[in-house]
Amino acid sequence: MESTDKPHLTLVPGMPPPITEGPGAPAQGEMPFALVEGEPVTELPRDLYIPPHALKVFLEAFEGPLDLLLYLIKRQNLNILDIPMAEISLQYTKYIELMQDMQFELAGEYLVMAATLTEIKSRMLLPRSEEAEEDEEDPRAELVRRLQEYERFKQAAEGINELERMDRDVHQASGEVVERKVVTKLPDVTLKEMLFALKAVLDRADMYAHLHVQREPLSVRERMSEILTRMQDKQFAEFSDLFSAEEGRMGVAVTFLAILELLKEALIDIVQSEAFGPIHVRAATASTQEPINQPS
Amino acid sequence: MDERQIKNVLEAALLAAGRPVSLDQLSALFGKRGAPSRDAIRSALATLTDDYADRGIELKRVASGYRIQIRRNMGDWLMPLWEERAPRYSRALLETLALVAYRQPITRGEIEEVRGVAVSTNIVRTLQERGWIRVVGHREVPGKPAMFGTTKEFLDYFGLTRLEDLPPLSEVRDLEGLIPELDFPQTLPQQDFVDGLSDAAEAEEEQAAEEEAGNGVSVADETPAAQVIPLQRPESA
Amino acid sequence: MDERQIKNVLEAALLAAGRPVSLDQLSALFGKRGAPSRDAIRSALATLTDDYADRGIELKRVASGYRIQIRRNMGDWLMPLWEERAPRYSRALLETLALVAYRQPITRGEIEEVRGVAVSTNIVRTLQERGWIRVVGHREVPGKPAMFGTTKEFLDYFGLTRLEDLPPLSEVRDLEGLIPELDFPQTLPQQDFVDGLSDAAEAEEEQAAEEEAGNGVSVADETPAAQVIPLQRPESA
Repeated sequence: MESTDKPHLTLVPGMPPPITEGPGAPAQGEMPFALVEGEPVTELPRDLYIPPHALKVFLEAFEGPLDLLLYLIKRQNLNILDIPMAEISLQYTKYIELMQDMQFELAGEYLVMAATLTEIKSRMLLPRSEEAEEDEEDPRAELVRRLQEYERFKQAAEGINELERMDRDVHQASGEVVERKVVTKLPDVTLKEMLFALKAVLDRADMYAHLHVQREPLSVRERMSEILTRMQDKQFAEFSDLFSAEEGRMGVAVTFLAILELLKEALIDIVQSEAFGPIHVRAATASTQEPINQPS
Repeated sequence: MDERQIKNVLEAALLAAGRPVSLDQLSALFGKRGAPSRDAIRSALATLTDDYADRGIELKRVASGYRIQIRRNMGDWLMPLWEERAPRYSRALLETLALVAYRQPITRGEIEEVRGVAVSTNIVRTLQERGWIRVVGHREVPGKPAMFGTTKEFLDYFGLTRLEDLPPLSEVRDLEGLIPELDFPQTLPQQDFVDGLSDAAEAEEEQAAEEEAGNGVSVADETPAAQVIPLQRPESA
Repeated sequence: MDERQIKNVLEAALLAAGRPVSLDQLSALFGKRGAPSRDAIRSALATLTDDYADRGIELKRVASGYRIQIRRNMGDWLMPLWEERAPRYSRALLETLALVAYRQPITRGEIEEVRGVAVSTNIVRTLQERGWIRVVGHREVPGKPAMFGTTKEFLDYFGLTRLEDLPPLSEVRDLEGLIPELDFPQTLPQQDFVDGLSDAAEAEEEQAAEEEAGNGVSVADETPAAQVIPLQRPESA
């Protein structure tokens, strides 16, 4: 199968790959296109006659009516552009009959093609006026177009089959990774998303008013958290240490409001062991609740 | 067959296998006639080991044979390869975070009271692991529940200098009205945010849309909000 | 960071990943500060390609990135390693695949029209399961049939960087002698390919490929394999 005018049949699907070793192996370049009763069939039949036992395998090798037609045309070394319709449709029909005799499960497409061929043949036989000839295209044109189009993709499929294919021709190289350090990328959140979530929850609960959330500015809330955190680190803090002069008047006010709020929520205790002594702040504990001097 | 060729076959075989290959198996690659001796194969393996000496891979002998493996000290470099993307945060988590931000210090029970549903331990743990909230104390009520507050990391992440930079609740309430001020894309209905939160693709599109729309206009969450939002201090009630 | 170090990281990463790794992903390995430029990475990849020149492995650029692979001509040597043979695909499947690749987006009906026979559901399913084709849309005709296109995995599997790397479709032989009035397109319109590349990422990769070509950096697939490995075929047993 070296010359291009021979049929383009590839291996019948499911057939074993070509035997390249051992006794009785066909010479290089001579690939069996089918195995019939164990014997490789390396040549396609030159004429219509096919040994009956080989017929089924032979016919199964075709991908449809276009494929069969291409084979018939090529086998006779015919120009695809100038198909002798009478001859080709005769041959085609004979194959169809063979298939039917074999009770080969024949796809409807084969019969449609047979009808098409007959129609083209009859149109070509009918005498036509010159006018008609100008208007009408060659009845073979559509068939030729389809055959050519099919042939292109048949070749393209062969081209794809020859591409360097993973796991067949090339293989992924990989080294073993003894220890994998998997990291998880954390999701991103935008401020908007959070605000809309908040709005949603507020709308839903509609507890906006009685929550009194906006009673204190957020800075006071933030300072409350800060003070509580300090209380966690050390049991006590000196009251005056909670204030920072650098924050200015506003900062001092915020801290003071935060302390008041914490006190009101019973989150801290304020203790003064002696009059005019240092005032200490500590995290509230139920057991050590003592009377406190609450600055006013 | 010279050593270079033997080495090439061995290297290809070990990299193709991606698992340990025994000396017998390596030897079998060369067929019977004219096959290199085992010593020749061992010698080629030794050369291969030297070839890899200052590389990120190494030839290692293990119980079941030889394998090419990635050097342990490459682990840190390769971490991005195994990076997994965590699923997006749920709406429940965002609501919890928002309530902690605005109402801190706040206990889980208090969050549940506002949200009307239980807050899963998972959500609280996720937020703590992310470093956005932390326990700031315990409320002196039975069970001594932990109170949560936001962290400096929370402020950093959202580009805020202080908590105060968050829009006041009154404005959150009227987010639609706030949109122009925040440079929110006008076209984006609020529903999209709330419902679409789980959809990563959508969020990405949003972001892309914002970047496109914002020819020089800063996006709210990327810029310290203090510059962007001319918020008034909330009126005291 | 000198080129040798960059090369070592890249080699280890490509072998550790065991799949193609994109330039972006490779770039991400180096973090942000002090990371080598993309050009430096490309240059290191080119050196790696040269390093492998007379070895049994090669650095190959495919659609989704770079991979280190065992050369085609090593196949015979390594045969004993493979427990099972790569699957053979039927002509029907390959023809269907070819039509999807060259004519995408294409419906099953359109494939059947060219092939002249019905396309079995099985074939379409197999191609989808292999991840070679996928539904890319639906044609606005009655029944809204699915249109198929090929995937990056398809390109990767067949060692291609982009669709244009497919062998060109044979030209339709001139019909003029027979039917002068018919105006057949002489070549497959280029749009067939370009339209298929709806994936923005793919387009980017392409651009990168072009840039690379412009840099005069050669990768494995541009090197004639013949020069490369002077290995003899294994003797038959």
